[in-house]
Amino acid sequence: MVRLLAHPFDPWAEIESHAQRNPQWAGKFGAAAVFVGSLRDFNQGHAVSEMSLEHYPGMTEKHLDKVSREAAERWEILEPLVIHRYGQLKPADPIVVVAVWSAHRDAAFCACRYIIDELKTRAPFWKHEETEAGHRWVTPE
Amino acid sequence: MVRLLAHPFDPWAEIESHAQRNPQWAGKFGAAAVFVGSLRDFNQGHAVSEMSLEHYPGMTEKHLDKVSREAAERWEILEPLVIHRYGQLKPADPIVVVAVWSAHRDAAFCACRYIIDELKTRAPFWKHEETEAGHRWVTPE
Amino acid sequence: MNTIDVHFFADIRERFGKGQEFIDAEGIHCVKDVWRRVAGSCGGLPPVARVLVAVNQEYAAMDAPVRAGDEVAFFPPVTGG
Amino acid sequence: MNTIDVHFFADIRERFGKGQEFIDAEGIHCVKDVWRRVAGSCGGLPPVARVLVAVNQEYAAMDAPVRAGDEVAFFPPVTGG
Repeated sequence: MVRLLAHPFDPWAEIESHAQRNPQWAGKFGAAAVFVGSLRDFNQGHAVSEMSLEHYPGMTEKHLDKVSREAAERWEILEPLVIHRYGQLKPADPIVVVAVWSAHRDAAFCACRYIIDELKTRAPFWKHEETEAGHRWVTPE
Repeated sequence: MVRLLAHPFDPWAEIESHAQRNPQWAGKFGAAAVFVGSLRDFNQGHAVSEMSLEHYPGMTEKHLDKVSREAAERWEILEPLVIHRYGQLKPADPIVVVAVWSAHRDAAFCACRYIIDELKTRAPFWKHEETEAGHRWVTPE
Repeated sequence: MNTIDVHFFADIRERFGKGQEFIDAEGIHCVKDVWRRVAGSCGGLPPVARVLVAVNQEYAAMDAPVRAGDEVAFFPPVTGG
Repeated sequence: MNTIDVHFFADIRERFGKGQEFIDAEGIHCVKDVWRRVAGSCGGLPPVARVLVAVNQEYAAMDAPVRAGDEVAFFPPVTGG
Protein backbone atom coordinates (compact mmCIF):
# COMPACT_ATOMS: atom_id res chain seq x y z
CA MET A 1 0.00 0.00 0.00
CA VAL A 2 1.38 3.38 -1.04
CA ARG A 3 0.17 6.60 0.60
CA LEU A 4 1.23 10.20 0.07
CA LEU A 5 0.37 12.53 2.94
CA ALA A 6 0.28 16.32 3.09
CA HIS A 7 0.07 16.39 6.90
CA PRO A 8 2.28 15.18 9.78
CA PHE A 9 1.77 11.52 10.76
CA ASP A 10 2.83 9.04 13.44
CA PRO A 11 4.87 6.32 11.69
CA TRP A 12 4.52 3.73 14.47
CA ALA A 13 0.75 4.16 14.70
CA GLU A 14 0.49 3.83 10.90
CA ILE A 15 2.50 0.60 10.97
CA GLU A 16 0.32 -0.79 13.73
CA SER A 17 -2.92 0.05 11.90
CA HIS A 18 -1.61 -1.47 8.67
CA ALA A 19 -1.05 -4.78 10.47
CA GLN A 20 -4.47 -4.49 12.12
CA ARG A 21 -6.12 -3.87 8.74
CA ASN A 22 -4.69 -7.28 7.78
CA PRO A 23 -5.85 -9.58 10.62
CA GLN A 24 -5.27 -12.59 8.35
CA TRP A 25 -1.53 -11.83 8.70
CA ALA A 26 -1.49 -12.60 12.45
CA GLY A 27 0.81 -15.55 13.14
CA LYS A 28 1.84 -15.76 9.45
CA PHE A 29 4.82 -13.43 9.60
CA GLY A 30 7.82 -13.87 11.86
CA ALA A 31 9.64 -10.71 10.85
CA ALA A 32 8.94 -7.04 10.23
CA ALA A 33 11.67 -4.73 8.94
CA VAL A 34 10.96 -1.03 9.04
CA PHE A 35 12.70 2.13 7.90
CA VAL A 36 11.56 5.56 9.05
CA GLY A 37 13.21 8.67 7.63
CA SER A 38 12.71 12.00 9.35
CA LEU A 39 13.81 15.60 8.92
CA ARG A 40 17.05 16.52 10.64
CA ASP A 41 17.54 20.06 11.91
CA PHE A 42 21.00 20.15 10.30
CA ASN A 43 21.97 19.23 6.73
CA GLN A 44 25.04 19.70 4.50
CA GLY A 45 26.58 22.28 6.83
CA HIS A 46 23.56 24.37 7.81
CA ALA A 47 20.80 24.45 10.44
CA VAL A 48 17.46 23.74 8.80
CA SER A 49 14.34 25.47 10.08
CA GLU A 50 11.80 24.24 7.54
CA MET A 51 11.55 22.11 4.45
CA SER A 52 9.10 21.77 1.62
CA LEU A 53 8.80 18.58 -0.39
CA GLU A 54 7.68 18.88 -3.98
CA HIS A 55 6.63 15.78 -5.90
CA TYR A 56 5.24 14.72 -9.27
CA PRO A 57 1.64 13.65 -8.57
CA GLY A 58 0.79 10.52 -10.51
CA MET A 59 4.36 9.51 -11.34
CA THR A 60 5.25 9.27 -7.65
CA GLU A 61 2.46 6.77 -6.87
CA LYS A 62 3.24 4.79 -10.04
CA HIS A 63 6.91 4.59 -9.16
CA LEU A 64 6.33 3.53 -5.55
CA ASP A 65 3.73 0.93 -6.58
CA LYS A 66 6.19 -0.48 -9.09
CA VAL A 67 9.03 -0.67 -6.57
CA SER A 68 6.75 -2.39 -4.03
CA ARG A 69 5.69 -4.94 -6.64
CA GLU A 70 9.30 -5.57 -7.67
CA ALA A 71 10.23 -6.20 -4.03
CA ALA A 72 7.33 -8.66 -3.68
CA GLU A 73 8.52 -10.51 -6.80
CA ARG A 74 12.12 -10.74 -5.60
CA TRP A 75 11.47 -11.70 -1.97
CA GLU A 76 8.78 -13.69 -0.18
CA ILE A 77 7.03 -10.88 1.63
CA LEU A 78 3.54 -9.62 2.48
CA GLU A 79 2.29 -6.38 0.91
CA PRO A 80 4.69 -3.58 1.91
CA LEU A 81 3.55 -0.30 3.43
CA VAL A 82 5.10 2.85 1.95
CA ILE A 83 4.11 6.29 3.25
CA HIS A 84 5.74 9.55 2.11
CA ARG A 85 5.08 13.12 3.16
CA TYR A 86 4.94 16.10 0.83
CA GLY A 87 4.35 19.82 1.40
CA GLN A 88 5.69 21.80 4.38
CA LEU A 89 7.71 19.95 7.03
CA LYS A 90 9.31 20.92 10.33
CA PRO A 91 12.51 19.41 11.80
CA ALA A 92 11.85 16.00 13.44
CA ASP A 93 8.81 15.39 11.22
CA PRO A 94 8.72 11.87 9.77
CA ILE A 95 9.21 11.98 5.97
CA VAL A 96 8.97 8.36 4.91
CA VAL A 97 8.02 4.94 6.24
CA VAL A 98 8.81 1.63 4.56
CA ALA A 99 7.52 -1.44 6.43
CA VAL A 100 7.86 -5.02 5.20
CA TRP A 101 6.46 -8.16 6.81
CA SER A 102 7.73 -11.64 5.98
CA ALA A 103 8.06 -15.16 7.34
CA HIS A 104 11.82 -14.64 7.53
CA ARG A 105 14.08 -11.78 8.55
CA ASP A 106 16.44 -11.83 5.60
CA ALA A 107 13.60 -11.30 3.10
CA ALA A 108 12.11 -8.54 5.28
CA PHE A 109 15.43 -6.68 5.61
CA CYS A 110 16.40 -7.02 1.95
CA ALA A 111 13.01 -5.93 0.62
CA CYS A 112 12.84 -2.96 3.02
CA ARG A 113 16.30 -1.82 2.01
CA TYR A 114 15.52 -2.29 -1.68
CA ILE A 115 12.37 -0.17 -1.48
CA ILE A 116 13.94 2.73 0.43
CA ASP A 117 17.04 2.72 -1.81
CA GLU A 118 14.93 2.76 -4.98
CA LEU A 119 12.70 5.45 -3.49
CA LYS A 120 15.68 7.65 -2.60
CA THR A 121 17.35 7.38 -5.99
CA ARG A 122 14.34 7.31 -8.34
CA ALA A 123 11.05 8.53 -6.79
CA PRO A 124 10.21 12.05 -8.06
CA PHE A 125 10.52 14.11 -4.86
CA TRP A 126 12.54 17.30 -4.40
CA LYS A 127 13.49 18.87 -1.09
CA HIS A 128 13.65 22.62 -0.67
CA GLU A 129 15.19 23.78 2.61
CA GLU A 130 14.95 26.95 4.63
CA THR A 131 18.32 27.30 6.38
CA GLU A 132 20.07 29.96 8.43
CA ALA A 133 21.89 30.85 5.19
CA GLY A 134 18.76 31.20 3.04
CA HIS A 135 16.76 28.71 1.04
CA ARG A 136 18.07 26.11 -1.37
CA TRP A 137 17.17 23.02 -3.34
CA VAL A 138 18.80 19.99 -1.79
CA THR A 139 21.15 18.08 -4.10
CA PRO A 140 21.73 14.31 -3.83
CA GLU A 141 24.74 13.39 -1.64
CA MET B 1 18.70 0.09 26.39
CA VAL B 2 18.10 -3.62 26.89
CA ARG B 3 14.87 -4.94 28.39
CA LEU B 4 13.66 -8.48 29.01
CA LEU B 5 9.90 -8.82 29.42
CA ALA B 6 7.84 -11.70 30.80
CA HIS B 7 4.57 -10.28 29.45
CA PRO B 8 3.18 -9.40 25.99
CA PHE B 9 4.11 -5.95 24.69
CA ASP B 10 3.35 -3.59 21.84
CA PRO B 11 6.58 -3.14 19.84
CA TRP B 12 5.49 0.07 18.07
CA ALA B 13 4.38 1.74 21.30
CA GLU B 14 7.69 0.75 22.94
CA ILE B 15 9.65 2.28 20.06
CA GLU B 16 7.65 5.47 20.26
CA SER B 17 8.14 5.81 24.03
CA HIS B 18 11.86 5.16 23.69
CA ALA B 19 12.15 8.11 21.30
CA GLN B 20 9.98 10.21 23.61
CA ARG B 21 12.20 9.37 26.59
CA ASN B 22 15.01 10.97 24.54
CA PRO B 23 13.58 14.38 23.55
CA GLN B 24 17.13 15.61 22.89
CA TRP B 25 17.15 13.23 19.89
CA ALA B 26 14.42 15.16 18.03
CA GLY B 27 15.78 16.53 14.75
CA LYS B 28 19.17 14.84 15.33
CA PHE B 29 18.40 11.54 13.61
CA GLY B 30 17.27 11.20 10.01
CA ALA B 31 16.86 7.44 10.04
CA ALA B 32 15.38 4.70 12.20
CA ALA B 33 15.80 1.04 11.25
CA VAL B 34 13.69 -1.45 13.16
CA PHE B 35 13.34 -5.20 13.29
CA VAL B 36 10.42 -6.89 15.03
CA GLY B 37 10.34 -10.68 15.34
CA SER B 38 7.11 -12.40 16.27
CA LEU B 39 5.83 -15.92 16.82
CA ARG B 40 4.51 -17.68 13.74
CA ASP B 41 1.74 -20.25 14.08
CA PHE B 42 3.70 -22.66 11.87
CA ASN B 43 7.35 -23.71 12.16
CA GLN B 44 9.56 -26.44 10.67
CA GLY B 45 6.59 -28.40 9.34
CA HIS B 46 4.14 -28.12 12.25
CA ALA B 47 1.36 -25.86 13.50
CA VAL B 48 2.49 -24.18 16.74
CA SER B 49 -0.09 -23.49 19.46
CA GLU B 50 2.20 -22.13 22.18
CA MET B 51 5.86 -21.46 22.87
CA SER B 52 7.94 -20.97 25.97
CA LEU B 53 11.19 -19.05 25.85
CA GLU B 54 13.84 -20.00 28.39
CA HIS B 55 16.84 -17.74 28.91
CA TYR B 56 19.96 -17.41 31.07
CA PRO B 57 19.22 -14.48 33.41
CA GLY B 58 22.31 -12.30 33.79
CA MET B 59 24.19 -13.64 30.77
CA THR B 60 21.37 -12.57 28.43
CA GLU B 61 21.47 -8.94 29.56
CA LYS B 62 25.29 -8.92 29.48
CA HIS B 63 25.34 -10.32 25.97
CA LEU B 64 22.74 -7.89 24.60
CA ASP B 65 24.45 -4.91 26.26
CA LYS B 66 27.75 -5.96 24.72
CA VAL B 67 26.25 -6.36 21.23
CA SER B 68 24.56 -2.94 21.49
CA ARG B 69 27.87 -1.36 22.54
CA GLU B 70 29.73 -3.07 19.70
CA ALA B 71 27.17 -1.75 17.20
CA ALA B 72 27.58 1.78 18.59
CA GLU B 73 31.36 1.49 18.21
CA ARG B 74 31.16 0.25 14.61
CA TRP B 75 28.47 2.65 13.32
CA GLU B 76 27.48 6.22 14.17
CA ILE B 77 24.18 5.57 15.92
CA LEU B 78 22.19 6.66 18.95
CA GLU B 79 21.63 4.21 21.80
CA PRO B 80 19.79 1.16 20.38
CA LEU B 81 16.63 -0.25 21.92
CA VAL B 82 16.56 -4.04 22.34
CA ILE B 83 13.53 -5.76 23.88
CA HIS B 84 13.13 -9.54 24.15
CA ARG B 85 10.29 -11.63 25.59
CA TYR B 86 10.70 -14.72 27.72
CA GLY B 87 8.22 -17.11 29.35
CA GLN B 88 4.96 -18.26 27.73
CA LEU B 89 4.07 -16.87 24.27
CA LYS B 90 1.08 -17.29 21.93
CA PRO B 91 1.22 -17.19 18.10
CA ALA B 92 1.47 -13.61 16.76
CA ASP B 93 3.07 -12.39 20.02
CA PRO B 94 6.07 -10.12 19.40
CA ILE B 95 9.29 -11.82 20.57
CA VAL B 96 11.99 -9.26 19.90
CA VAL B 97 12.45 -5.62 18.91
CA VAL B 98 15.69 -4.04 17.72
CA ALA B 99 15.44 -0.31 16.96
CA VAL B 100 18.39 1.86 15.87
CA TRP B 101 18.36 5.62 15.26
CA SER B 102 21.07 7.38 13.28
CA ALA B 103 21.78 10.45 11.18
CA HIS B 104 22.06 8.19 8.12
CA ARG B 105 20.18 5.17 6.85
CA ASP B 106 23.12 2.95 6.06
CA ALA B 107 24.41 3.09 9.65
CA ALA B 108 20.89 2.47 11.01
CA PHE B 109 20.29 -0.56 8.76
CA CYS B 110 23.72 -2.11 9.31
CA ALA B 111 23.63 -1.70 13.09
CA CYS B 112 20.08 -3.05 13.32
CA ARG B 113 20.99 -6.09 11.24
CA TYR B 114 24.18 -6.65 13.23
CA ILE B 115 22.34 -6.63 16.55
CA ILE B 116 19.55 -9.00 15.50
CA ASP B 117 22.01 -11.39 13.80
CA GLU B 118 24.26 -11.49 16.88
CA LEU B 119 21.23 -11.91 19.11
CA LYS B 120 19.91 -14.82 17.05
CA THR B 121 23.20 -16.68 16.92
CA ARG B 122 24.64 -15.93 20.38
CA ALA B 123 22.11 -14.65 22.95
CA PRO B 124 21.23 -17.43 25.43
CA PHE B 125 17.56 -18.03 24.63
CA TRP B 126 15.92 -21.39 23.91
CA LYS B 127 12.52 -21.92 22.34
CA HIS B 128 10.28 -24.79 23.38
CA GLU B 129 7.22 -25.29 21.17
CA GLU B 130 3.85 -26.93 21.69
CA THR B 131 2.84 -28.27 18.28
CA GLU B 132 0.09 -30.52 16.94
CA ALA B 133 2.71 -33.29 17.04
CA GLY B 134 3.75 -32.77 20.67
CA HIS B 135 6.30 -30.49 22.29
CA ARG B 136 9.90 -30.01 21.22
CA TRP B 137 12.97 -27.85 21.67
CA VAL B 138 13.53 -25.75 18.58
CA THR B 139 16.88 -26.29 16.85
CA PRO B 140 18.68 -23.56 14.90
CA GLU B 141 17.89 -23.60 11.16
CA MET C 1 -5.43 16.58 -29.15
CA ASN C 2 -2.47 17.90 -31.10
CA THR C 3 -0.47 19.15 -28.12
CA ILE C 4 2.18 17.85 -25.74
CA ASP C 5 1.74 18.47 -22.02
CA VAL C 6 5.10 19.57 -20.58
CA HIS C 7 5.81 19.66 -16.81
CA PHE C 8 8.69 21.23 -14.88
CA PHE C 9 9.68 20.51 -11.29
CA ALA C 10 11.86 21.98 -8.53
CA ASP C 11 14.62 24.39 -9.65
CA ILE C 12 13.75 23.76 -13.31
CA ARG C 13 10.16 24.81 -12.60
CA GLU C 14 11.51 27.95 -10.91
CA ARG C 15 13.75 28.81 -13.87
CA PHE C 16 10.88 28.40 -16.30
CA GLY C 17 8.68 30.41 -13.93
CA LYS C 18 5.87 27.86 -14.38
CA GLY C 19 5.10 24.21 -13.70
CA GLN C 20 3.32 23.38 -16.94
CA GLU C 21 3.21 24.36 -20.61
CA PHE C 22 1.30 22.96 -23.59
CA ILE C 23 3.19 22.92 -26.86
CA ASP C 24 2.12 22.14 -30.40
CA ALA C 25 3.15 18.59 -31.38
CA GLU C 26 3.94 19.75 -34.93
CA GLY C 27 7.64 19.08 -35.64
CA ILE C 28 8.24 17.22 -32.34
CA HIS C 29 9.76 13.74 -32.67
CA CYS C 30 11.72 13.15 -29.48
CA VAL C 31 12.28 14.57 -26.00
CA LYS C 32 15.17 16.70 -27.21
CA ASP C 33 12.80 18.49 -29.62
CA VAL C 34 10.50 19.29 -26.70
CA TRP C 35 13.42 20.61 -24.63
CA ARG C 36 14.66 22.83 -27.48
CA ARG C 37 11.18 24.24 -27.99
CA VAL C 38 10.52 25.13 -24.34
CA ALA C 39 14.10 26.16 -23.57
CA GLY C 40 14.01 28.66 -26.42
CA SER C 41 11.91 30.92 -24.21
CA CYS C 42 14.13 30.55 -21.14
CA GLY C 43 17.67 31.65 -20.28
CA GLY C 44 19.85 30.20 -17.50
CA LEU C 45 18.81 26.56 -17.74
CA PRO C 46 20.96 23.86 -16.15
CA PRO C 47 23.11 21.77 -18.53
CA VAL C 48 20.99 19.12 -20.27
CA ALA C 49 23.21 16.42 -18.73
CA ARG C 50 21.77 17.29 -15.28
CA VAL C 51 18.14 17.23 -16.43
CA LEU C 52 16.06 14.08 -15.88
CA VAL C 53 13.17 13.25 -18.18
CA ALA C 54 9.91 11.35 -17.85
CA VAL C 55 7.55 10.54 -20.73
CA ASN C 56 4.05 9.60 -19.60
CA GLN C 57 5.35 9.39 -16.03
CA GLU C 58 8.12 6.88 -16.79
CA TYR C 59 11.82 7.74 -16.89
CA ALA C 60 13.01 8.27 -20.45
CA ALA C 61 16.11 9.37 -22.36
CA MET C 62 16.58 12.64 -24.27
CA ASP C 63 16.21 10.75 -27.55
CA ALA C 64 13.01 8.90 -26.55
CA PRO C 65 10.13 9.33 -29.05
CA VAL C 66 7.33 11.79 -28.22
CA ARG C 67 4.02 12.34 -29.99
CA ALA C 68 0.83 14.34 -29.65
CA GLY C 69 -1.01 13.61 -26.39
CA ASP C 70 2.14 12.62 -24.47
CA GLU C 71 3.08 14.06 -21.09
CA VAL C 72 6.75 15.04 -20.82
CA ALA C 73 8.44 16.17 -17.60
CA PHE C 74 11.83 17.76 -16.90
CA PHE C 75 13.32 17.75 -13.42
CA PRO C 76 16.60 17.74 -11.50
CA PRO C 77 18.02 14.68 -9.66
CA VAL C 78 15.50 13.52 -7.05
CA THR C 79 15.97 13.94 -3.29
CA GLY C 80 13.10 12.13 -1.58
CA GLY C 81 13.11 9.78 1.40
CA MET D 1 33.76 -20.52 48.76
CA ASN D 2 35.23 -23.77 47.54
CA THR D 3 32.46 -24.67 45.15
CA ILE D 4 31.60 -24.17 41.48
CA ASP D 5 28.08 -23.10 40.55
CA VAL D 6 26.95 -25.16 37.55
CA HIS D 7 23.88 -24.24 35.46
CA PHE D 8 21.99 -26.25 32.83
CA PHE D 9 19.52 -24.91 30.27
CA ALA D 10 16.88 -26.20 27.85
CA ASP D 11 17.11 -29.89 26.87
CA ILE D 12 20.34 -30.26 28.85
CA ARG D 13 18.53 -29.00 31.96
CA GLU D 14 15.77 -31.53 31.30
CA ARG D 15 18.22 -34.40 30.95
CA PHE D 16 19.93 -33.47 34.18
CA GLY D 17 16.52 -33.08 35.80
CA LYS D 18 17.65 -29.79 37.38
CA GLY D 19 18.79 -26.31 36.43
CA GLN D 20 21.62 -25.91 38.94
CA GLU D 21 24.16 -27.92 40.89
CA PHE D 22 27.03 -26.93 43.18
CA ILE D 23 30.14 -29.06 42.93
CA ASP D 24 33.32 -29.18 45.00
CA ALA D 25 36.13 -27.27 43.22
CA GLU D 26 38.68 -29.86 44.41
CA GLY D 27 40.28 -31.51 41.38
CA ILE D 28 38.59 -29.16 38.88
CA HIS D 29 40.93 -27.34 36.48
CA CYS D 30 38.92 -26.74 33.32
CA VAL D 31 35.38 -26.88 31.92
CA LYS D 32 35.85 -30.47 30.78
CA ASP D 33 36.53 -31.50 34.38
CA VAL D 34 33.23 -29.90 35.41
CA TRP D 35 31.38 -31.68 32.62
CA ARG D 36 32.85 -35.08 33.55
CA ARG D 37 31.93 -34.57 37.20
CA VAL D 38 28.28 -33.61 36.57
CA ALA D 39 27.78 -35.99 33.63
CA GLY D 40 28.89 -38.92 35.80
CA SER D 41 25.50 -38.83 37.49
CA CYS D 42 23.53 -38.58 34.23
CA GLY D 43 22.92 -40.93 31.30
CA GLY D 44 21.72 -39.93 27.85
CA LEU D 45 23.59 -36.63 27.48
CA PRO D 46 24.04 -35.04 24.05
CA PRO D 47 27.50 -35.39 22.47
CA VAL D 48 29.91 -32.84 23.96
CA ALA D 49 30.39 -31.33 20.49
CA ARG D 50 26.80 -30.04 20.62
CA VAL D 51 27.11 -28.52 24.09
CA LEU D 52 27.86 -24.81 24.45
CA VAL D 53 29.67 -23.50 27.50
CA ALA D 54 29.77 -20.23 29.42
CA VAL D 55 32.16 -19.44 32.27
CA ASN D 56 31.02 -16.51 34.39
CA GLN D 57 28.38 -15.72 31.77
CA GLU D 58 30.82 -15.45 28.84
CA TYR D 59 31.15 -18.05 26.10
CA ALA D 60 34.11 -20.37 26.76
CA ALA D 61 35.71 -23.50 25.33
CA MET D 62 35.71 -26.97 26.91
CA ASP D 63 39.38 -26.49 27.88
CA ALA D 64 38.87 -23.04 29.47
CA PRO D 65 40.22 -22.82 33.07
CA VAL D 66 37.75 -22.97 35.95
CA ARG D 67 38.30 -22.34 39.64
CA ALA D 68 36.41 -22.15 42.91
CA GLY D 69 33.72 -19.46 42.86
CA ASP D 70 33.19 -19.62 39.10
CA GLU D 71 29.81 -20.01 37.46
CA VAL D 72 29.78 -22.57 34.63
CA ALA D 73 26.81 -23.15 32.31
CA PHE D 74 26.06 -25.87 29.76
CA PHE D 75 23.41 -25.38 27.09
CA PRO D 76 22.42 -26.36 23.54
CA PRO D 77 22.69 -24.05 20.49
CA VAL D 78 20.61 -20.92 21.12
CA THR D 79 17.34 -20.14 19.35
CA GLY D 80 16.30 -16.63 20.42
CA GLY D 81 15.03 -13.75 18.35
